[in-house]
Amino acid sequence: MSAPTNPVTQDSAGFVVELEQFSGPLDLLLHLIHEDEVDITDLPIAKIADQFLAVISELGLNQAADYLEMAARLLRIKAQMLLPRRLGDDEWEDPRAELVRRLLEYQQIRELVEWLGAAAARRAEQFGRGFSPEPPAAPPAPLVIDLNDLLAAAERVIALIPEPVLHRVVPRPLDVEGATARIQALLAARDTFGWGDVVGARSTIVDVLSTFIALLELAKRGALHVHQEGPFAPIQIRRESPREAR
Amino acid sequence: MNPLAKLVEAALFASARPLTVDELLTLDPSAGATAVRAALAELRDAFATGDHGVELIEIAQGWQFLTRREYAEAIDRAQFALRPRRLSPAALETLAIIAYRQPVGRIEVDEIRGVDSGAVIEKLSERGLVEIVTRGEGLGRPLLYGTTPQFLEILGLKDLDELPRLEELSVALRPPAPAELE
Amino acid sequence: MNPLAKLVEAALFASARPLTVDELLTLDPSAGATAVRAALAELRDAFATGDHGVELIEIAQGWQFLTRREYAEAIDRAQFALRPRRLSPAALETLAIIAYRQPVGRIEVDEIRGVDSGAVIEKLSERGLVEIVTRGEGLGRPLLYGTTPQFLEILGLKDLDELPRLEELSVALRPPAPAELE
Repeated sequence: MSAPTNPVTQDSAGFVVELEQFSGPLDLLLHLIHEDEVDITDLPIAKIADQFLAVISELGLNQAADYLEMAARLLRIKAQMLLPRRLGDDEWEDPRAELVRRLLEYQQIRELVEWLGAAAARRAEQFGRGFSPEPPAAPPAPLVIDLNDLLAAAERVIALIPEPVLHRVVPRPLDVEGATARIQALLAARDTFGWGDVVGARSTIVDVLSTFIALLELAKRGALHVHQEGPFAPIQIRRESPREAR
Repeated sequence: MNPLAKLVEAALFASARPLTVDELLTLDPSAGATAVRAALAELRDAFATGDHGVELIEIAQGWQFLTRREYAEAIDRAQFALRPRRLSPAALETLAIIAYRQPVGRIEVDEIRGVDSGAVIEKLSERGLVEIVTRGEGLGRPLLYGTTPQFLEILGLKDLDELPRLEELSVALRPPAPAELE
Repeated sequence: MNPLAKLVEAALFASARPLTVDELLTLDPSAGATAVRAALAELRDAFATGDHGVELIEIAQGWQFLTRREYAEAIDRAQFALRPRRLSPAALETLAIIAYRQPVGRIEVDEIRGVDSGAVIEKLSERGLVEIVTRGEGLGRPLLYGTTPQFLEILGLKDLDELPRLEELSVALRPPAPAELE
């Protein structure tokens, strides 16, 4: 079955419902087992594995890691069951044993869930006192700090930090020499050029700083003339001619 | 009604949650636990005659006045009070595991449920139904969770002993039993 | 008590605010205003005998059960005894930062929280939870804060090593490597 092309189709609405229908791969497996009325302890693994794969692909659950992992496990067990074994082999361990144990355990949990759900529903038939008087103001009670609260606060705080590192100063030396060489090459080729010609389109802050310092240094030495029409206007660099002899 | 019973009645009416005998003892420093228990019994009987709309019940290791069941629908319909939000199956599963295995770590819950339960545990913790109770031994000393009095409260249980025993369930499997299937 | 009075008792108990006769009428569509008023009168009388810790009071906006005045003081006192004082979220956050990064300066705390933490640190210091432990290197040699023994005592921890490690927190965190704590 192909995935729905449009996410807002009936298919996807159904998908959400189905997703909520099972609380996990074990729940889905139990559902299949009960539907087929097969014995958990003697699980017809080949049949169940095929059904499991069919259902998760149908529901689009084959995108969910937990379901995929279970699918892989089922296929592995299925393969192991096909391996020949000698009759009366005491060493043979049923490859289904671990899965069966988990299923039984999970089935027990489901039974408890029903019990808990019923208890909660029954309790919900009774209402407690709705009105709570204003808590009395004043005298300080002993201070209580709950470890959970402190941890929650730590989590909130850490969530605020994009990187937990505060100020990590990374030594990234400016490459003034390289920039100077670049400018000198340009000076040799052209009489004038712009700022953009020196730093290029994708310049880092380090490139910009290096180039700027190199420009200032060269201007000071009288190798070039830096000119800007106005604030924020493009910087024009002109070769200083005639060259000064030093 | 004896004076202590009236004071206890007032205190229980003033509280939105169950109060334990220990908490009620702070009302009157001169009263002992026996007197408080007698007052609670007197109150319970006074409201138990079926001649009241509320009753005094023992819940979450304490005592609380609650409206009688038969009035739930009318109060709900008139919207004078809200019913608690129902818990999702995933939340109930996680609660069941934590209730029976406590103190229990997240990894164990994940393993039993077959899915990541971190978000569910966090929700349950926010709702005050589970809390970190201690830390486990071993690698990383994991945080271990247990249920709170509020868990008992939303289920209407006196204490954890009122949960069904595992051997009473139709699927008989005692907690960690990896050896049993062999 | 007549059945309507019991229903009204339950509704008034469960409601967070006083209810008017009109509102109470929605409880039972078959009952009229006269019947509701009679039920209220019956209830008021039943609780007015002085044999109860609560009474039914008519106030501007309707009817409400309130605890009798003479018990107010005892209940307030008990609430003091029960109600633990808690730290505000801001204080907890600041405390968490100081606990995990100590010794740490105010500027660092400000930067992590994104707000000025001076007042909060001062409060925590007044409460004896944090204290100046040393001075930092560098510009102005800033005061560095750490937690006090009282902080451990309130949390019930033997020492700071018992604080849960950050990687155990449920949210996926990128805990600072030890070298970055400086």
